[in-house]
Amino acid sequence: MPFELRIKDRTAKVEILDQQGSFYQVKIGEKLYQIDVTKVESGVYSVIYQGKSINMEMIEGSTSNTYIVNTRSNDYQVAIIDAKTRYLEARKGDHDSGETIISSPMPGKIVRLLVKKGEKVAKGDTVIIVSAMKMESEYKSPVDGIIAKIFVKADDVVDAHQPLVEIEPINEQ
Amino acid sequence: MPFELRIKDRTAKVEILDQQGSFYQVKIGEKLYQIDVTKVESGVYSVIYQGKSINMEMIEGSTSNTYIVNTRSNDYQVAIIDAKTRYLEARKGDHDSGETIISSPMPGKIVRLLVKKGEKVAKGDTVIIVSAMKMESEYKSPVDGIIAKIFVKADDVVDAHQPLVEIEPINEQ
Amino acid sequence: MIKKVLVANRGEIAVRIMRSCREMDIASVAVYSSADRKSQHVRYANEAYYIGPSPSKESYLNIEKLIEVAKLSGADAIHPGYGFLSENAEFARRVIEAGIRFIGPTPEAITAMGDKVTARKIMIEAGVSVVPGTNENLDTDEALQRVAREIGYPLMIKASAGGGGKGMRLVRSEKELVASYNMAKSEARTAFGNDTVYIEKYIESPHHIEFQVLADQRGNTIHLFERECSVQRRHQKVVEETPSPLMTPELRAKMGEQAVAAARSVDYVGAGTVEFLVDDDHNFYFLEMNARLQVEHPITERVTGVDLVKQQILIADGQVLKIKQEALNQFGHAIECRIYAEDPDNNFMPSPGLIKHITEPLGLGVRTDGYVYEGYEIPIYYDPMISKLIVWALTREEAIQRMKRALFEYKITGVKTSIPFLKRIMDTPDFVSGKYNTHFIENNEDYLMSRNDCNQECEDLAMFVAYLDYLEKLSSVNMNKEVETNEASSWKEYARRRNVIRF
Amino acid sequence: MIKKVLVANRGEIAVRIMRSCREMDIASVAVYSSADRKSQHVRYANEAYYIGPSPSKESYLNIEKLIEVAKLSGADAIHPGYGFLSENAEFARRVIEAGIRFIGPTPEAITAMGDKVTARKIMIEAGVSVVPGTNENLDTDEALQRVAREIGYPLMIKASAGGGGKGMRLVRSEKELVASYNMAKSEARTAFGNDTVYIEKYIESPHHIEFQVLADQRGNTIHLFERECSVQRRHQKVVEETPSPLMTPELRAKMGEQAVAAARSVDYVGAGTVEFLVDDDHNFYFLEMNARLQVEHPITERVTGVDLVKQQILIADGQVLKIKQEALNQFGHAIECRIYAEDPDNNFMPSPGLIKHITEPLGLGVRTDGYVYEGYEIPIYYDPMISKLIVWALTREEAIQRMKRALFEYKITGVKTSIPFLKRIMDTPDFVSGKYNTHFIENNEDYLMSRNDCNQECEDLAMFVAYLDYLEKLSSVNMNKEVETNEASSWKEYARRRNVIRF
Repeated sequence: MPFELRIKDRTAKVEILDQQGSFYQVKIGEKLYQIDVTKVESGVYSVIYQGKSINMEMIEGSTSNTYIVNTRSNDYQVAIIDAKTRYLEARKGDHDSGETIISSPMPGKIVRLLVKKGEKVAKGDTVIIVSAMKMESEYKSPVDGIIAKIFVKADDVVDAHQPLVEIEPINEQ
Repeated sequence: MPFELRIKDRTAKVEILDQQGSFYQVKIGEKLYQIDVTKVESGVYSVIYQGKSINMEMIEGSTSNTYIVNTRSNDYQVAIIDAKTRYLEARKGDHDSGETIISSPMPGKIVRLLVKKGEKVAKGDTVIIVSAMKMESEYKSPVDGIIAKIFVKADDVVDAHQPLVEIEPINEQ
Repeated sequence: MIKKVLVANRGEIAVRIMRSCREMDIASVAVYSSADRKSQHVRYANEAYYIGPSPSKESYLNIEKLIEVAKLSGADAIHPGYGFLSENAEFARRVIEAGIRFIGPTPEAITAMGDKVTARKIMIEAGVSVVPGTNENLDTDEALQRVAREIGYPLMIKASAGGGGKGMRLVRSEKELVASYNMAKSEARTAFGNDTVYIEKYIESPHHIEFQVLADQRGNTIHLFERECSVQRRHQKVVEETPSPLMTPELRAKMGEQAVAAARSVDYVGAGTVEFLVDDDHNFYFLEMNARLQVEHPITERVTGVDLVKQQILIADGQVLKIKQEALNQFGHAIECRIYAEDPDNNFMPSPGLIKHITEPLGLGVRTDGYVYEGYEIPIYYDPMISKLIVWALTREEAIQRMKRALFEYKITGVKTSIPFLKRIMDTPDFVSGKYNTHFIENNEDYLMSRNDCNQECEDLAMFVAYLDYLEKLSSVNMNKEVETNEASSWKEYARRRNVIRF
Repeated sequence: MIKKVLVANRGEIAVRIMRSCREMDIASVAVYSSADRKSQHVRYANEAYYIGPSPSKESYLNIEKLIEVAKLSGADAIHPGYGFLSENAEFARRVIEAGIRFIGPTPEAITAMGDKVTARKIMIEAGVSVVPGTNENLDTDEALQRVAREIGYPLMIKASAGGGGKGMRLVRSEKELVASYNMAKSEARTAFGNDTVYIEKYIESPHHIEFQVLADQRGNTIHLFERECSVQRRHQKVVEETPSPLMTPELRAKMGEQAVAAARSVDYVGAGTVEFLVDDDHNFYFLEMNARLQVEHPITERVTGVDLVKQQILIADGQVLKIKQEALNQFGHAIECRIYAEDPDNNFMPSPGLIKHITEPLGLGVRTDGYVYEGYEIPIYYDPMISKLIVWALTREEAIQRMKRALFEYKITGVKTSIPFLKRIMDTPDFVSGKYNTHFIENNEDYLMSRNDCNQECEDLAMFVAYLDYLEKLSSVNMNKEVETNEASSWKEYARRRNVIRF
């Protein structure tokens, strides 16, 4: 059951050729590997490859087919590209000229909204200020546009990745 | 939805009278309690009762309705007596004069079987020797009887609570 | 003897104080806000009481409520920790009026040290060196030039009522002086409605070095040597160490003496810290005194062996300091790294959230003071510090190696942390050689930038393990429900086949 | 310099050695048996190789395989840890023949110290005090009585070929002597086919005190003071501390001198331990020398600041010992508790199994050397030690308080552990006062028995929390399937109602 995976810009097909206990013979892209992999804790794997001992932690991303893979020294974004993903990505392409949404990368509390619905904003204008852990962060508009929707109000507590403000870009052809 | 619970020899009815968030008003036996209980980790609860802060860990027993409750300083066996348990306990009563099973309280490896099927043993005779962690433990017959079944052989690796030998007691009326 | 201590704080410092209480057979009382019901300090304490909603001003800063809980629980002393109400003279006063011991200095000492201009005056009177400068308004260009020449260039012109960099002017030579002076005055007038400015010597590449002091109620005052705190980002300390690589026995003796003099000048009681700016020529200047326990106190504890929290409690209890200055020694070298929930690769954006997994470093010479645990959600309302990692070794070189080993072992997932950034600091040549000052981070941006060391092979392994985890997810019941394509059945087929291969 | 070390061991000691390797920028190679694929030492190492099935003799004792892996991985040194092959002269010889450095003493020294009678002879020659006694076969009752009188009562008659208590007789006075002697001889003849017996003074209530030594390849030999190891259960050490409460500066100087002499007498190289029996009158007698790192080495590391594993590696690398005897000091007090997977309330039955939950003690003065983690299953094939908990404080009194605090914080569930037993030791008056010997545990059975301190209120709380957890289980999907009575639907109804109440 081969599958395509993506890390950074690179996509590679992954296929298990053989398995004996924790020993796998795998083809990744065009390369053959013999890897010893075993799950040691919830989401944590011990990998032995060419004698080297590596610990990897799989943290589920925002969707069920993406991971942040953590090693002792680094972390990488990995996506599994299944039929569903391909479909969604194709669909997304159709809509690409649509709205821009500002969302919070972290949980926090809305300090101030600097715009109103229907207001015009220039690229780089501060739209909203969110506070978390005694620090205030300003979120700026990435485009010239018009405020289409505001999802929150001052003093709201928001989760990570929650949409805050939607901006309809102005096309200046 | 009241329930009966047992700790040591004591059985008490537990009933939630009211709940506001983590605050419970409960009747346990004849006593009324106001308790603040919240789950902090998997199976771990933080309890605040009359200002006192107590940590309790719930470890599932051998059956789904029994617990070993761990506090910082002690542990207690607690059983929830539901209809099923009552039924099983009633049924067990019928069979009580039946066989005696020697089982291993811990995982280990069978070192030696000192008995054969059909053999007569006296109370206190060593029946089987199990080793775990560089230490050998002798398991003795709790009754005078005849070896009815042997479930393991030398060098077998056994789990905790796995039956090893069944002894049919001899009734000497 | 004090029998029950209410800790008017949260997070790692609350747990750290309770640890010492426990070792003294003193009961500890936790207080908590709505966001903190599941916090470690609530779980660690003997008793715990709710004090209000999550925002600090409605809970941890609520003096009324804290004193009410102290009375209710029968606590005979209150430890304020650091931050929150720890340097609030009003709080100290109210606690004492309620007949409860305040584990800290007198309200008067807090007040004196809290106001920078007052503190500076007291220090001058006590013979403690302050940054050379003047408070007088200089009327003529001649007077200005004369004073500036006395102080020496470069110098700073500061607005007396100023703050936050406003009304400040750096002057490098006499020819800029008059123009800068007039601009600063005009800026001060506009900003604060008060054009009083004063001149201070500008310390070019200062070291931030502080001295720990302890003083009992009888006036016995000692110092426990220095802490080097020059690794700072936006005036926030990141790494501290002791001894300071800059220090000499002579300088230590001089600074220690002045630190003790500074504490004595305000009749200081308890544990406090005297902060100095030090230049490369070993000139040092009083900066401020922190009238409380510092975040970085553990490195002092490690090289002296003294439990500072225990000393605070004994002093508050009225006991005489048993430690003599001459008996104190710095044994070996200690370094502290502060672990924050923040993303060093994204402008140090705070990163609150759920701790999915945590592995603390252990073994020889490693101490961790933290408060989070697996499954704990770091709230958005308070400081992003997760823990402090303190290592000790016989030499500075070994201590750095040990810190690298400890950072390697430290694994926290679920939130972003400063651990990768701290690892890079330990590898930076200026840090390794001990030749650094408060400009360390800006001077070493190249070394401190994130480097991706994953080659294609390492990427391939990451993809494969993600693939395996995904397969496992797919074969679980819930996942099958989600994948509503005809792939689902072939997945089940595959899962079956995989089991066959496996055995 | 050594660049890569193969650690021929497992568990906590393997991880501990790798920690020091990492601090020296030396790569570490783990070896593992079938049972140990998921073990912490495999995950911690830079490299890991499979060496055979779970039983030790097919893996960790397989000399051939270990040397093969060392060559394959390019390791230039092997550290044997303790136990397994650490005191196997044949292994040391084979490693050296393969051109790999053995991190330990020479095969000759291992052989000499491995045989008790040889070791005793060497010690007598080196002027080290041994238990007074004789090796000669005594032919007449007169000779026997004369020698016995010289040695003094009580005394032990021991079979020369003996072991395990067989052929041993305790003699308290002259009137029992001849009869006991003859019985011992006859027992020895029956048991070993050799009736040679010898007489040794019986040390009535001995202390077990050992000295840590370090020796480089040039013959520089030092000691790092003593460890008091008298808290033993069936000759297994349970708690160790340093300094020993029994010790005086004079006794320490004398014993240290003899420990160094003992090491020198066999040209000892590396880290070793000389064990003594000491009586209440400060007479001491050589017991044996352990030609390896001891389990309890961390308490010495803590009071001296010396990383013993690093010293072992530097010595094996041929470097000259930089530490001078006169520069060494014991700073403060350290105590170690050994945490075993065993049930103290059930005759210390081993308790292997799955670690469900673990919380390690942290904070000031606490070190944990362990290897298990949440979700790890302790295998049945090896030693039941989970970890070592080491605390340090300025004084013995404070160290005991700190150990109690650390044991309070230490939570391991899934397996039974010795933690409750260790807590009771820390509360036992004989331990607290420091007046104990190797009979401590048998003399204090009353204090060391489990006590149930749960009153009805505490039982009620336990029942209520169990009830809540059970409710949650019931409302989960799986549980509903299991409960196939008509209760299930009312449970669903209840769960719905509960949600309504909640918000």
